[in-house]
Amino acid sequence: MNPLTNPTASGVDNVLIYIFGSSLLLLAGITIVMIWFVIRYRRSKNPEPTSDVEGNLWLEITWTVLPTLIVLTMFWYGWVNYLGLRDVPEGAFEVRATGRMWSWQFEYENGRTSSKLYVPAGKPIKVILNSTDVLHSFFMPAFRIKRDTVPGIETYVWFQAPEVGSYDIFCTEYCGTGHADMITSAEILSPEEFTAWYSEKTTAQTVPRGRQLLEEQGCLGCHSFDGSSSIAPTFGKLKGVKREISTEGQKKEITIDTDYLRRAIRTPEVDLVEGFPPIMPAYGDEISESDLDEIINYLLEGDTGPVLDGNKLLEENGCFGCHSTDGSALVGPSFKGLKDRTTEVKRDGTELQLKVDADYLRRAIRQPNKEIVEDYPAIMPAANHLSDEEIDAIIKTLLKGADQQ
Amino acid sequence: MTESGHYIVRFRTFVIIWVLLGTLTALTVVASRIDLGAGNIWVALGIAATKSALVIFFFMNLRQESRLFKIGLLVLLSIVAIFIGLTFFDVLYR
Amino acid sequence: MSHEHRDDTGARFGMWIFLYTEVILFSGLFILYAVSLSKFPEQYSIASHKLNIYFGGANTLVLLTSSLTMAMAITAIQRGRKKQTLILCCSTIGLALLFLVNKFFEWSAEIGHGIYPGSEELAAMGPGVTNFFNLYYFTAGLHGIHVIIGATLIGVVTVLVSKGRVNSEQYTLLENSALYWHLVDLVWIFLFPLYYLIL
Amino acid sequence: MSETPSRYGGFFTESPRSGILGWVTSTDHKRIGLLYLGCIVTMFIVGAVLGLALRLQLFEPGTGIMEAQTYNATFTVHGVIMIFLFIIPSIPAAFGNLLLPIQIGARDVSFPRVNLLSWYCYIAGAILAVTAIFSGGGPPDTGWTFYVPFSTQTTTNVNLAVSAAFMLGFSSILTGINFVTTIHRLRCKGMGWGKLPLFVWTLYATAWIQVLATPMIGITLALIFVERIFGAGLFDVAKGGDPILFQHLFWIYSHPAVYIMILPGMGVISEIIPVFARKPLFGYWAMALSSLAIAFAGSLVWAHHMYASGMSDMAIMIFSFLTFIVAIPSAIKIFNWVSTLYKGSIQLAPPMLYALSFIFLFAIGGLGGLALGAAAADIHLHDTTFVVGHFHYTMFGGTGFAFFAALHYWLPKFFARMYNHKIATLAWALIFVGFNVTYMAMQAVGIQGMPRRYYDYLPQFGPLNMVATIGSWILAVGLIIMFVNLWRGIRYGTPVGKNPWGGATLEWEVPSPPPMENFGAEDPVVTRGPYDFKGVIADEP
Ligand code: HEA
Ligand code: HEA
Ligand code: HEC
Ligand code: CUA
Ligand SMILES: [Cu+2]
Repeated sequence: MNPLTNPTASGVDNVLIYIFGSSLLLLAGITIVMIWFVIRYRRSKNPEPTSDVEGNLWLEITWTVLPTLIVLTMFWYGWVNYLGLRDVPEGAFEVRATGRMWSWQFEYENGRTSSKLYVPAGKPIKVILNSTDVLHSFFMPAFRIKRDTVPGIETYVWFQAPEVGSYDIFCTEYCGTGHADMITSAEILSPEEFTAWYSEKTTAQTVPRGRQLLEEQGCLGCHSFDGSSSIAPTFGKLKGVKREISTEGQKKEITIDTDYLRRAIRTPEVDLVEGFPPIMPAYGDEISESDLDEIINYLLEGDTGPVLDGNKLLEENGCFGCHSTDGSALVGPSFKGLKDRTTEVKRDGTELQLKVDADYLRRAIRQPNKEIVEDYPAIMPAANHLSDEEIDAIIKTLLKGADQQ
Repeated sequence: MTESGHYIVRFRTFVIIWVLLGTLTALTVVASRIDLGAGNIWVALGIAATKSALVIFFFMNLRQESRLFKIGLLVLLSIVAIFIGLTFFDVLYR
Repeated sequence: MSHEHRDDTGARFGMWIFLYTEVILFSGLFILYAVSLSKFPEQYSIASHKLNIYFGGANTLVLLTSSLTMAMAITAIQRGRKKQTLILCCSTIGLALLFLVNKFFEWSAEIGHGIYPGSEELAAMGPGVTNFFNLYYFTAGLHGIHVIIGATLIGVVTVLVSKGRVNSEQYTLLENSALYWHLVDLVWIFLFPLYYLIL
Repeated sequence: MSETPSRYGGFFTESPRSGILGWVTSTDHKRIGLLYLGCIVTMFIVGAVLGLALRLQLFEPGTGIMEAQTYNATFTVHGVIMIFLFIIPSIPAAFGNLLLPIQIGARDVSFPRVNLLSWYCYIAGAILAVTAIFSGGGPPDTGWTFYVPFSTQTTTNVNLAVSAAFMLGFSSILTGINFVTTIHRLRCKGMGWGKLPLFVWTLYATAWIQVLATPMIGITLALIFVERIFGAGLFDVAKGGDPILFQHLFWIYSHPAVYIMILPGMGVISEIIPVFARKPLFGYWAMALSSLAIAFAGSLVWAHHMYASGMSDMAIMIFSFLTFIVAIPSAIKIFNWVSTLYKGSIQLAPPMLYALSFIFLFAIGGLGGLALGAAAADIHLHDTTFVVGHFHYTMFGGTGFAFFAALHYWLPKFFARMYNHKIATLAWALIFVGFNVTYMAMQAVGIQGMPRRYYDYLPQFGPLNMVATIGSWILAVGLIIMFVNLWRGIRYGTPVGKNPWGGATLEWEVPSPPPMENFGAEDPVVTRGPYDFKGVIADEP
């Protein structure tokens, strides 16, 4: 490969070529001489040996000194190129990779996380490695780089991708049942694609559809959520809020409800809120009925904070490393059909039959080794790093039925 | 005299060694109460090495054994030193 | 069998080689110790102060003395003094027991203070201290096992001496168990300053 | 073996006790050697069948005959059996015991009872290992390397497995002590250091490694055991420990252990090549001293297994340098063996075939080791199937072939019967071809980046894996033919005299099978060198 574009691979390849090449020569030499001797001096032609030399000092010295020189060059070349794997060029883009049983998580400087490694082409990338449980190893054969992830100790690798593409990432330090499945990939994007990906909103926290629509439709150009109401009334949790309005010049007080909001959006000129100019455009057919429902729902309930995407959480926290969604048993029981399952668990040595419900799931995730599902090993790590909200979201998804991308 | 030419060591020799060992023990305790910085550990090890030499050469009678035994001990000590020393090339430079 | 080939030097040499293996066994723990000491010098010194130097010192003297009695036992048997040999061997075993009793009280006291592997109080003292005590318990425990083995060995030889099977003509067994016992002493000679006396 | 002892005579019949008891309480080095040999061959077959199962699983991508967990347990047990129960004791404990005393003109080893004890430790270790497979939380799944923290967390039966390895280490230590003492103390008259057969020299070097390195695995395994039971956290960073330190302790033993495996094999080759070339071994002293050099330098290079572990770069430089230094004495040996053939009178009998293929296969394995020793190259190759190929080439192609060579060379001595040479040659050819197909393919797929210890792999690694699996079948057929032929040979083969090959070392001067105590009433006196073939005539078949 062109050294300018894949520097780590070309350094290692040079060493491999040098050592394998000279080894091949040596091997061929030794084998040919050996076979030649065996044929030339076979007993049928040479019933007695024609020499009884017991040694030769000069020969011994020769074949001590020559191999020494050869291996010293091998050592030196290997070492120098190894240094190339360690010296990260200035200005490398940094990503943190965490290995855990049995999946990878990548975290970027802006807080974004992903289960595949997304990086731009043509730029040196430094991957800082860590582990939450046992040893793993980060191996990208295409770039000839490899380093163990050690719990409690930080290590790193670096590489630079020549062009857009997708490359395998393996775990090469044996780490238990799922070791061979601890595979992901590096998605090398063009710089533009990467910038776009990088600045997308962080993954697990999605903005509710209603809020998204408010932004898309430009509502927030006039309305605010922070209580300021210079142009238009502020949004917030509007359910049950009283309003002074005038309908065809007649003033009255109403309580905000769905019907009112529907009218206020579809035909704003009908009901005008006191103290504001009648400038809101009518959203007749621009908004579909279902979108309108989303918006109304959102306006009534207010900003309840970001909604968590349970599926994303499951993926990012490595749950799919051990649990499938298609009913096949991996290391742990499958998530398929979890909601109407009765599991048999062992608690403190006694066997119980439990109906799967939110409480059970919460226990199964928070303290997985208290109740062990029959026929499964007690190896599930406790998800202590997840907040209550995240657990709630996961449970909701599990009860609805998770789907794996 | 035993088969391999050993002479019998007198009780007195052993008692003298024992007194020396006791003194060295006291010495190492005293030395540890003086602050020598990193020197402390080396002083402690030095005294311990002296004590072991006394035990090995007198109590264990290495003095009277053939050269083979002594070379063996030397090999052992160098191997131990290598094991510890080479490990430090990793630990110190990490 | 017919050719009872006797080679006392060979037997002693074999014993010495066996002792080499014991030294390597402990050297594994000394590697761990040396690495941790260089990583946590302050914490090691703090932790070391929690060990009771009187117990340690006393045990050092006990072991040194037992080594003395064992060395003297060989002189005694060489001179053919069976009774003296028996007395010296028994004193060695007595001192070994004293060492163990001492150790028992020392450990009880420490465990009473909540210092034992895996305890929460230990965890609260930080990684360096935890590591010190983990290593201390493991190393001293392994040494304790060696004390027990050594004492048992000497016990067996004592019986053989009293039966006359080990005598002034044939006493390699006594010599070899003495060698083993001295090794137990040697290990302690290093354990004592390394664990009790770090400033 | 005990059924019809009268068939053979010699030490088979002269025993104070008869029957099984005469064997398991015997302190005779030849009987202990044969006990070892029986157990070791059994363990090899068990381990090899597991190896075949591994290859079957890898025949094509996807879940084949095993689930992930089964595969993990299988390669762990395969590795543990092959390393601790087969290859480490293979040549030293079996052939060392059978031959060492005879070759130096002694009647037995220095401590015959310790020798028997060592065999019992081996048996205890074997029983523990087998129990570990069938009890507790299931067979261990840590790999033979037992790396922490995984080995302290897994629920499988690691406790018993490490106890087994501990026991086997103890057995190995006792053998080592015995051999060092024996070689120093019991050489017969005239047997100076310059007259020792090379096999004895290599056993001597090996015995020192066994003594000085094995305790380190003892303490390491003991630490795992304690860690699993008390959970002290000696290798846990949060508790002041260091997981990488575990790897140091492990490899301080386990690297020298690879020289415990190969050195005696080299000794066997150094015995066989001169005999079948009827020429003195070229460079006797270079061969003897290079054995010691390998043993010593081999103790300095352990961390070359840890280039990717997060170790310091400084250490990588030092250990890479030292690794290349160990290659030099091995190279010296290769060149001397080849030179021994020069102007000889070469007979391609079965032992010689194995010996010559040893040179070829060990050279491939060793040269692959050079690629692994170079820091940059190892970063790519580490923990791929290239490493698996490398160590099968050195262990199986090296020591394994030396073991087969020794079987073909010395079994006629101890059973006084000869196997069929034609069938032996056929078996050799199948093994040689199958071996190369299997492990060349494995090395090649490793260079492409296939990680080891994978029960399932990406489709791009498919074709070479299939080739490797097919190679393993050829290998299996060859091995079965070889074992059957040897078995038939020692039972029903044509009787042979005391020196069928025309060897000049002492074992060929005593009757076949050798009597108890080896040398009648008179102690032997040696006047000539071990490879001085003048006047030595092979028995007519
Ligand atoms: C019998 C066993 C045996 C032997 C003899 C060797 C011999 C050598 N080994 Fe190997 N090795 C193993 C068994 C063995 N090895 C095992 C079991 C593992 C893996 C363990 C695990 O992870 O599970 C391993 C792994 C291993 C690694 C770690 C790989 C990794 O995990 O990343 C390395 C790295 O340096 C290495 C190097 C070497 C070298 C340099 C030699 C040298 O001694 C080789 C010397 C021989 C030669 C050089 C060839 C002969 C000479 C010539 C043909 C003449 C010409 C030569 C020159 C001019 C130099 N070995
Ligand atoms: C001396 C040591 C030795 C030997 C001889 C072998 C022999 C074989 N090994 Fe093994 N192997 C190891 C030592 C050895 N191995 C070690 C240490 C590991 C590492 C484990 C780890 O990662 O922890 C390993 C790992 C290992 C792996 C890698 C697992 C992985 O990382 O995913 C594989 C995969 O193919 C493999 C395959 C084989 C095969 C096919 C054989 C074949 O050569 C076997 C050939 C034999 C047969 C096919 C059977 C023949 C049948 C008979 C002899 C029966 C005869 C019966 C009668 C006469 C009644 N071995
Ligand atoms: C290391 C593998 C592993 C990981 C990672 C893992 N699990 Fe598990 N899980 C298991 C195993 C094994 C079981 C069954 C044993 C038990 O009950 O602990 C299990 C059981 C469960 C159960 C109970 C299922 C039932 O059928 O009763 C739930 C729910 C669950 N896991 C959720 C999760 C979630 C959510 C995550 C991610 C945050 C996760 N798991 C991550 C291995 C894992
Ligand atoms: Cu993670 Cu292997
Ligand atoms: Cu190695």
